[in-house]
Amino acid sequence: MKFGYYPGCSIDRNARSYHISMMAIAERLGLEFEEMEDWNCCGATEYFAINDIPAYTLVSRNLALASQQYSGEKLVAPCSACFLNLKKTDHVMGEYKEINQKVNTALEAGGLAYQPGTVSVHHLLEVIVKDVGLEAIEEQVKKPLYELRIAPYYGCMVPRPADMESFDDPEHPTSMDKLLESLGAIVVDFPLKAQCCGGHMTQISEETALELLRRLLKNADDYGADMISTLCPMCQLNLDAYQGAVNAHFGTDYNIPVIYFTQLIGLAFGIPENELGFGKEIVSAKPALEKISDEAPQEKKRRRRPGRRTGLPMPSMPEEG
Amino acid sequence: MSEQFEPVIVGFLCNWCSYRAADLAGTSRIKYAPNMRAIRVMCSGRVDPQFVLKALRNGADGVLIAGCHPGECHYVNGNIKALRRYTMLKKTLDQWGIEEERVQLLWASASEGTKLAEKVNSMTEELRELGPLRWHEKVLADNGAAHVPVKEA
Amino acid sequence: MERITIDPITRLEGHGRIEIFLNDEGNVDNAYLQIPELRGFEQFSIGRPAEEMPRITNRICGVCPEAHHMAATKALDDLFDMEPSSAVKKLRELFYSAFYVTDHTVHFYALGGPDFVLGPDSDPAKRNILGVIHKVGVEIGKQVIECRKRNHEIIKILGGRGIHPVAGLPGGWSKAMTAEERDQIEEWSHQNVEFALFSLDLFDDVVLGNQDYLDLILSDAFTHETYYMGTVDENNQANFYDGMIRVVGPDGKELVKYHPRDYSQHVAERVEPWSYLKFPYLKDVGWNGFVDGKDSGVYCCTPLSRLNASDGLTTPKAQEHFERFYETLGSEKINGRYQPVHHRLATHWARLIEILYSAERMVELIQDPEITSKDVRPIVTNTPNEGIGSVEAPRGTLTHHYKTDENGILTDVNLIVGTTNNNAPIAMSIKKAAQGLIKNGEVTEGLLNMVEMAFRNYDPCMSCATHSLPGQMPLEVKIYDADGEEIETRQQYID
Amino acid sequence: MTENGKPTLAMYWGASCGGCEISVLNIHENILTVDEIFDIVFFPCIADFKYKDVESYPDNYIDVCLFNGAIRNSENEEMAHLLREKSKVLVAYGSCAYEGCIPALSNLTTKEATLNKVYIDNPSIDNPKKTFPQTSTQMPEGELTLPSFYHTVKALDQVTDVDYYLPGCPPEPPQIWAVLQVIAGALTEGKELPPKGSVVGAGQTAVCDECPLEKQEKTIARFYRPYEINPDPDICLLEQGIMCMGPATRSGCGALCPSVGMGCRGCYGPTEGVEDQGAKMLSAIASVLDAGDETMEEDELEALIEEAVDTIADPSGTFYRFSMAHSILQRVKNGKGEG
Amino acid sequence: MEEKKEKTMQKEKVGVYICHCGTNIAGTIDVEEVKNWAAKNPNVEVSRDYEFMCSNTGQELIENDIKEKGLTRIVVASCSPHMHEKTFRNATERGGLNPFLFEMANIREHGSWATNDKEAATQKAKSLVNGAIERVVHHEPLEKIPVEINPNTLIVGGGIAGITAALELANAGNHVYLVEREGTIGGHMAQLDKTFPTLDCSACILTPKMVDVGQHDNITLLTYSEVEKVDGYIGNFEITVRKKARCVIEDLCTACGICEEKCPAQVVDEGYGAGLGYRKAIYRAFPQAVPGYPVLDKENCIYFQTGKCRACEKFCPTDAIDFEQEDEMLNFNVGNIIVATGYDLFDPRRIPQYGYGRLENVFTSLEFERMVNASGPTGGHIVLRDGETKPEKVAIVHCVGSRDQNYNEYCSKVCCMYSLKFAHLVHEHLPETEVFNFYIDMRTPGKGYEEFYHRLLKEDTHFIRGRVAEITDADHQPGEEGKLIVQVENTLLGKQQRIPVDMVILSAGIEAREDAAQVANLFKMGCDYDGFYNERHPKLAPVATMTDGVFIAGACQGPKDIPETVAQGGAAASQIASLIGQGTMMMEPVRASIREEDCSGCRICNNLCPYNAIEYDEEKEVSKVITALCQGCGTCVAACPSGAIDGAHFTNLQVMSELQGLLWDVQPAPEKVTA
Repeated sequence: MKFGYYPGCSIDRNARSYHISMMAIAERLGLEFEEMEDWNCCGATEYFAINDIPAYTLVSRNLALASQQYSGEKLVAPCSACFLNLKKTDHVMGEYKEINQKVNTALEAGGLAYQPGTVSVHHLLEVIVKDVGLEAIEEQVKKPLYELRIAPYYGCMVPRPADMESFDDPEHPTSMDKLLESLGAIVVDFPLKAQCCGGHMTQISEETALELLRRLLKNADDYGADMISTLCPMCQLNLDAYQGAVNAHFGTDYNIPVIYFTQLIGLAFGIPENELGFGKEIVSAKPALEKISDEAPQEKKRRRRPGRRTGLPMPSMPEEG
Repeated sequence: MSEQFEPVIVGFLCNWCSYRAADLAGTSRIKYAPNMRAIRVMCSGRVDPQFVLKALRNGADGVLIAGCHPGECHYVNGNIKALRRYTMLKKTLDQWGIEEERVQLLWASASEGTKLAEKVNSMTEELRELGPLRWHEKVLADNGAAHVPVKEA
Repeated sequence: MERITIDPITRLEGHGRIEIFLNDEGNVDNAYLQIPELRGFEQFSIGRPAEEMPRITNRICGVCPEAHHMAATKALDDLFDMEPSSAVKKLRELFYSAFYVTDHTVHFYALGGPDFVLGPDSDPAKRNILGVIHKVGVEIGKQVIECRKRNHEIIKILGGRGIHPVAGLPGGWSKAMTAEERDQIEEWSHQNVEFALFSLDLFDDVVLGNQDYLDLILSDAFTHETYYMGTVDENNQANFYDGMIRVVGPDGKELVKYHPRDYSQHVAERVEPWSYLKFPYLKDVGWNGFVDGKDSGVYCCTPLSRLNASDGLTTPKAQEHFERFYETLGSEKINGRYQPVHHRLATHWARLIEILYSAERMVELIQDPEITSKDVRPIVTNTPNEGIGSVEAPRGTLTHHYKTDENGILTDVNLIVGTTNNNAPIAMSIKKAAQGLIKNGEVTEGLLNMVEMAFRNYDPCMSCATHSLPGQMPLEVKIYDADGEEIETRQQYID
Repeated sequence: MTENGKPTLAMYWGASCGGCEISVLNIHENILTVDEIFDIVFFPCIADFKYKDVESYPDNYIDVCLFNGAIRNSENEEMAHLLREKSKVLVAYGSCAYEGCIPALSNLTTKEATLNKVYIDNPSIDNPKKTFPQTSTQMPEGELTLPSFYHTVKALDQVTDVDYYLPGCPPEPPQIWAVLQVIAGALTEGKELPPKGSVVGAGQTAVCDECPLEKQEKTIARFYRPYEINPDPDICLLEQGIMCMGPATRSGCGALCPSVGMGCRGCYGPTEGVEDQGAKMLSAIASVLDAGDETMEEDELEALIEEAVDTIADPSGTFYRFSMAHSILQRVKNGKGEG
Repeated sequence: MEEKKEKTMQKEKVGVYICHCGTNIAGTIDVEEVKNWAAKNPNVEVSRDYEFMCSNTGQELIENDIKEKGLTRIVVASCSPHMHEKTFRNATERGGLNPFLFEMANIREHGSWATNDKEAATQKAKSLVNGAIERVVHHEPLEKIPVEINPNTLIVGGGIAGITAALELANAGNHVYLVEREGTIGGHMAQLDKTFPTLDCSACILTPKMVDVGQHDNITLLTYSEVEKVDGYIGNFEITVRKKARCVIEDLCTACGICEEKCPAQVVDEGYGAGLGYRKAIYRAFPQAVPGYPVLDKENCIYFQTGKCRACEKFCPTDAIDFEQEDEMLNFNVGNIIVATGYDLFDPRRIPQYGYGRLENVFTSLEFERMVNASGPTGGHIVLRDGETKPEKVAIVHCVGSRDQNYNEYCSKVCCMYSLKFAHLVHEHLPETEVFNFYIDMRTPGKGYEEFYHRLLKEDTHFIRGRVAEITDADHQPGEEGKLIVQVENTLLGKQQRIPVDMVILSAGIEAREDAAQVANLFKMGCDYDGFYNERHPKLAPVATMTDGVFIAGACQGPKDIPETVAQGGAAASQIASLIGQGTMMMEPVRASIREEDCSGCRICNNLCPYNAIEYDEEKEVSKVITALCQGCGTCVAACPSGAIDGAHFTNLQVMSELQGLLWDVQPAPEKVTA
């Protein structure tokens, strides 16, 4: 499968391991990523708050280029912010004539133009879960991640907002859960899975950012997660790099590695850790990885129906019946 | 009124859904193009293709056939027959060079006043684009068949 | 300059008008045959399903619908690449022969005949089939009617309808013949043979027996030396249903023999602004205007030309008359072939010989055990593309040429019909006849009728010829110099 | 009437094929009776009367004029008017005069297209100067004129007033004979004529009424081209998926075509009270198409119906094979008739 | 077209009446102008305008003109025929004309209300009026068609609506077939504990009625049964019912309940028990079930799954168990039908952030009803999922799945009230426990409802105005540990709040039954966008449907509380009772008929009729319409290739004339042939 590829600024800086692991598993999954030429920054999370027209223009330039460079291939962005900005812009351009007009006038100056709907934007996770499919993943699994307890963290951007065709439930996404299960890992219920990591709040109001991070770490810890799996350079950076700061600020001692889901896939595929960018994380994944056992755990005990005669039955969940 | 061309649309509305939809549009004071003139039929399945042709022949610029949604027909499946006839008629009219925008089919339930109003608006727009059909003037009148006087004996 | 108009020319199928220009001496300067009508089949057939052509193109002509039906059906055989079974071929030829008998009969008795039976200058009000009947007697008249009746009945039995038959299908025929029908048709076929012989006798008495007519036939006014076209079998004997197209020159030498598929390499059509009917000519010779002779591509395609183009007929009685025909008209035999007869009025005689041939052919076919085969409607699976079909229509070689898309929807249609072939020679005959007959401004109805006789012998079918119609005409102003050379043309559309 | 007191008969052709004339000859021996009853005063196909003769007749001189052929050019229309003036009873004889017939298929295309096809874009043409026939041409000896051609083929009653319609392409001889007898009866014995404007020499119901084939309830999954299947000769062709215009076509022919395994093509025109034969047949066929039902999703439904409809090649040319000139819209808007 | 010629010969005297409808029409349309213009039409004898045509004086105008001016046709241009066609037909009739010699032009809904452009509106009005005039000229007098009414009635659904209707009709001496899908009648109401606002016990008021039904001589009760097929038409429907095998021989069963006792298969009771309690594989939904005999549920029966057990059979004292029992088909005829199939509860699993199914102590309203019910699984004790712990704090979340664009836009109407009831019941059972009600708006329309709300306010319930964003067990503040946290924006305080509680009750909304569409097809009814059945008229015919003889009652028509449901059940019953009383009913004469002399017997129409109203006469070789079966849709009329079928009141001539009338300003002058 061939895809257009919009790497985004962070990918070969703080998110090297994301990039490396992504490319490593790409071969195994027969994915081909053709990097876009002459792409520019997506404006990240702030620019839209500051001045939207230039922001949309910034993003539209990428879309315009994409529409020239690719013939029908989907455009993939691994970074949540990039993904959301590209998708949102395409959506907004379609919805609001006047924005579309202004933006295109601006693009014209650069001899470009963008017709909303011509580029279809997708997040890497979506591509792997939808286009590749869990069956294909399972086939490749050589070293299942048995007994490794993982908290799947989606962040606030990937499945949102609801009014744009989203590939997962905006409030309670489950695609990464299923993916990790197919890798043999134990997926912990992680209620905050779709909540904010603070984004650039670390730069604006560290207080706020740290609190948000604390909640995420605490919740993961409460559920006994050995690690958090993420799909966004920003989230990874915040949770990983600021974990120390959180501990210092709140007197806690969280020690939860934050790993890209692509790295975990690679791991399960039996790709050596060093080829997956392990070791670049600040909170080391080593101790967690040591928990991986070769034995499949015995059937997860189902908390649905308490055996105790006095107890009341839990309602069955949709996937069960 | 403005100088722009005002197409005349004949609407065949089924008694149970579409005609009520038009009633609802009115009752809810939805303003829409006054270009459609409605004829009430009991069911879209009553619409004889002859009606459509007759409308076009008699000066209409377009015809809108509207019925209940499939599965919601008051007469079970009259609208399915309407759809079959419409599909066949469309194929024929295409051979006759009559643009597909001129004869359209719409499913509008009694609660879809807005949908009906929007359709009339959009159709009116499309017909403005296409310009008048006015069969008798534009197609038949100027056909070299003007009356030729009888030869002098 | 005085001018004489004959409008409409009568006792032909369709519309025609003759314009004769006299010079100051009252002699004919020029004469034109104008065809004021066309209908446009080539264009409006496009978009129709090819298999409908046998049932559309037969409406080109209600006098010879069977010919168009058959040419179209054969074009479908070719289009769908479906070689008909021998049973189908025989069934079709039987049907076709019955048609020949009745068609020629109509012409001889209703269209051409009256001129001879009643005389060229008899009362025009009587000069028609009914007049003929009164002259020769109701009994004979009834025979003529009987002949038409039984053969139209055969056409109806085999083709579905007496006029505009419907049975033709690619590689097949929609209906097989029952045993009872066979017996009935066999009886009728024998009656046809009798009737043909009777008609030839009648021709002997009324025409050959009358020195004036003989002179008229042999007169120069009704003589042209042109090329002759006809369809022949592998032994160069005439066949009307199928075969190769053979063209012989005025000297009787074979110019070319080609498969109907190659028609466009040998025949081309010219356009004159004063007639809707095109003028075909032989490409192998080229167009040199409305003139006789070896160097003029003008050819004719009639019963006469079919005999001229063939080495003989396959049935015994007809062959006898074939030889008698040439002997009587003084044609010598050069290496086994009679020299062509150029006397146009002899066409009437040739026509009667063709009736006899067709009648005998019917007897042969109806007695063939295969004729009642039930297996005549094959299922077609081939993808169509292009097809050409040709038969000898009574009025000349008839060619249908179709192209379709892969669904068999027609994308291109070309038709060269019998009479069109003869457009040029007819025009020439009329001019020559007019010049030969009208002198010093003396013009009588009888004379003018004799001018009409000049085209009538061709049995022209303008209905056929005028199958195409150009809708609104563009206006064109042509300016000629003293010699009638066109020096300038201005053209524009008018609505 | 002529001096001898015999009623006068004329037969003329507009844009036609001559089949109608032949159909009259096909009343066979009865032609003699016709000859006894009538004096023929105009009949170009078989008799030597010229236009000038007709022009010289007093008005209503012709008792019965059988006008066949469509109105295709100015000459046809002139003759229609001339013969109307000269005739007491004007009969639109045959499908062409009645409803346009095959020549009216020309209303599915345009003049330019036809012109170009016949004289330019044609495998056997030799016309380097792109000459087209002219309504007027100056020849050295004088001017030659041709009639001007119409854009739209018309039926006789679309240019002049018609007393009766005798449908069929061509009408079937028994019907013709019957009609001639009625007219003769009226002219010679003062019998009553049918009301003006009525269709004579045909039935009131559709061809199915006369059709010998066995009929069942109709649900048709798809249509076949006549060469695609070998139908059971005893069962309704329509039910076997072979297009047959019988249900929408006036009876009178005796269902000849279905009897030889060929679907009716509709030459007798619409039945009593139907204005547009094609539209009616279209509606009937679409109604019995067994494609899609109310339980289906809309797009699935539409797809199925499209598919079934597409098995009918060339709806216009099929449903309007003979009745184009008399159809409600009469002609196409532009040259898309090629389908 | 022949027809047309004769028709227009004799000139009709048409009376045209343009209604102002106050300013509703006159405000936009130049009524004067239209009136005068219409007067010019050669067929028009009188042309008037009037303030309110539907008023008595308006109608008298028509009556008098008919009498005095000898009008033969009437056209009223006013509102939609769905509004007043009957009114004016009656006026026409009183004037002495056949009511069908009247035609209505809808210049209000389709005219004045649909545009502000006065010029255009007036032009359109002219067209519509002209269309009506040209049409009415060709109208023919028609007589209504009488149909015998079979006095028996079919009622589908044994909830409180069906029960009420059944008793009403049966008590009036008519026979009723009551068909219920489940093993017992009672429906949702039987699951409820108390009923708002009076708080009387649901069972106490329902079960007596259930017993009445069970014992009534005029009621044939068919439980565990479903309607398979409905043929025929008002007055005479042919019904086919599938009586599912319950593996219990009803005549032998004494409803002693031993089988239930002995059955070893323990099953979560998803039906009556709302998934909160357990039942056996052979069971009665509840002790007061009517009829009393149990149903064997094959999916969960050990014998049917493994081929062993048969415990029930062994222990049954009357040998009433029959494992071989098969479904039974019953056929009977009825004159009318009431559909009262009720509703489904919105499934909160569709809102994952509310955690239902994930978070133990999140309950649905029905679960709570069962829990708080003395005969329920906890014996009426309010406890957490563990079956022991009493909640200290309870959250009640309103509008779950209602008033929400992601799910259902409509208001489910009953949730506010039962949520209040819940709050009260919690206070009643656990005086110490704190209750929070999260609402968007408090909707308490109804007798004694608002008062009930005030009572709750006094009971110290915390009312928090705001839609709950999420319910989570992810604590990150002191005091949140081990609690469920309700995240909500308190729109009165205008701030985000996190409220830790022990138990959450989701007040789920009311939805149309899953299979509503199929059922609608079965009875030839229409469904609205949300799947609820369409009533014939939203205001004036709330329990009738588009199909004569088919009525609806209760929540299957839209969310309702018990009083409304009961009222509808009664209403439907009384409408049917009056039909039965009349004995015959007059049907609209808008029907198709085939002209034998023009029918060629092509049989195109034979399969088209959805009501099988067309039959083929082998003898005459023509097709025929069975008038009583025909509903007048006109499909066959449009299909008949030889125009041999007439659709009364919608003939080709009438429609084509209306058409030409409508197009008066754009169509060619009538074609003259140059003679």
